[in-house]
Amino acid sequence: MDHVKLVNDPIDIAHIHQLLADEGCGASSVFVGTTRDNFQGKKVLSLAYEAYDSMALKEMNKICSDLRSKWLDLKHIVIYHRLGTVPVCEASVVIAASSPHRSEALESVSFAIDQLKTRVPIWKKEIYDGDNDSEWKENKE
Amino acid sequence: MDHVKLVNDPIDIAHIHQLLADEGCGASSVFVGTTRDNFQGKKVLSLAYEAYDSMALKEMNKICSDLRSKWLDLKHIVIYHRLGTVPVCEASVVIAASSPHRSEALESVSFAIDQLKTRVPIWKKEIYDGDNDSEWKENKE
Amino acid sequence: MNADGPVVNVHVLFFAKSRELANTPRSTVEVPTEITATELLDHLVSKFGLTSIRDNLILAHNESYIDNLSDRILFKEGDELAIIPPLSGG
Amino acid sequence: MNADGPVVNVHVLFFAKSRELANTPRSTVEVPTEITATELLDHLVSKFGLTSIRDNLILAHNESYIDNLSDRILFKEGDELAIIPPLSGG
Repeated sequence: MDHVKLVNDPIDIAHIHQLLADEGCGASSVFVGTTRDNFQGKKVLSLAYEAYDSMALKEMNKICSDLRSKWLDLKHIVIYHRLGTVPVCEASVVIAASSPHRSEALESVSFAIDQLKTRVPIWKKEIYDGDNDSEWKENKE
Repeated sequence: MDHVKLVNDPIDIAHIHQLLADEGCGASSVFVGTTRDNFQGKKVLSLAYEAYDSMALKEMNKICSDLRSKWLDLKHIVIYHRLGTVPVCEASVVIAASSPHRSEALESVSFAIDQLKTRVPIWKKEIYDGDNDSEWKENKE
Repeated sequence: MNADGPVVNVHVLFFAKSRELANTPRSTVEVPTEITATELLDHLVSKFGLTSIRDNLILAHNESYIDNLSDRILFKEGDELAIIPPLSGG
Repeated sequence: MNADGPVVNVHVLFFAKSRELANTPRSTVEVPTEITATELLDHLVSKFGLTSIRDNLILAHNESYIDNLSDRILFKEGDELAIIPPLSGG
């Protein structure tokens, strides 16, 4: 099953591991993006994500389809992105997959986070300490 | 920090995510190996792991050193392997890493599970349903 | 932008920096039923004060990215258009 | 195995299938202070009934794998030697 969500609360990582569980699966791979406390020497006070919700979910679901067409044995896929203010050290995104053998889970998750960063209409704004202006971030290729 | 352990109880995945947390880290990658209920059409009733404990820990620690020499920015590494009987669907091994950026966490975890399967002296025995003999498994390269 | 031919009203959504510059998250805009993406973008940039970020913007029409600014877009009444600054999800 | 020269006692550990065949997890064995890995393995295979799995075994001396069966091993009293069947961790 594909589990795709935009959430406003802390992501429950134990719950995500449960979504991946399957007696036929020997492997799960979980990627967690967390918020850092610094960027180029500036201290990050807080950061917030906003999304073009309907299109973000559409693109996240397309990523799931892409994964399933490239890695045929994937069992469950989870893509959760948190919106709003995300305190430092908390998860902003979780991408996970389970499969019978490890290579599919590992490769698909790595591919999916790259895809998310280039396709899913979500934006992050960082607010810095001191005199530094806040900034809308831009994912590099 | 390196967190390397052989455990006899269910692996607490939320605890592992906590070990990875760090304000300087933007990414964590977690690999979970779980027990499957079938092998080549035979139903697995139960399976059990045994280890050459002292050497297994030594090799697991060497894997951590290897990871740190290849991926310099890794922050925390976790390698936990469960021993004894592991019921179907439960985690037998968890390998995880955190880093400032995603590539190091993702690549190092994938490398580490390959290394573990070829170097760490741990063995798995599967007990099958029906007339099938139990089998000591062998990792393929 | 040539508004001599048939026109329709579309909903324009602004995100991130474009929303801050436009000072609104959405606006209803009258557009020709057929227009190139570049012309449309120029019009919206000028109308909503987005010149400082123009070079990095892309557009999405009914939740699909417009990949080429030379593409011709065909609009229907009530279509949705989004101004998409550089992404930073994940 | 040539036991004419000096000998020492080493602790041999058996794992997995080798433990089931040897019917013991460990045994103290007298070995020459210097011997090639192949000779040693042949001796242990024969002494502990491991012939059926001989071809897939490797050895570990004081927790380090012996990579080449042609290697000469130097033993001291109380050293640890492990019989390592094919691994299946992870």
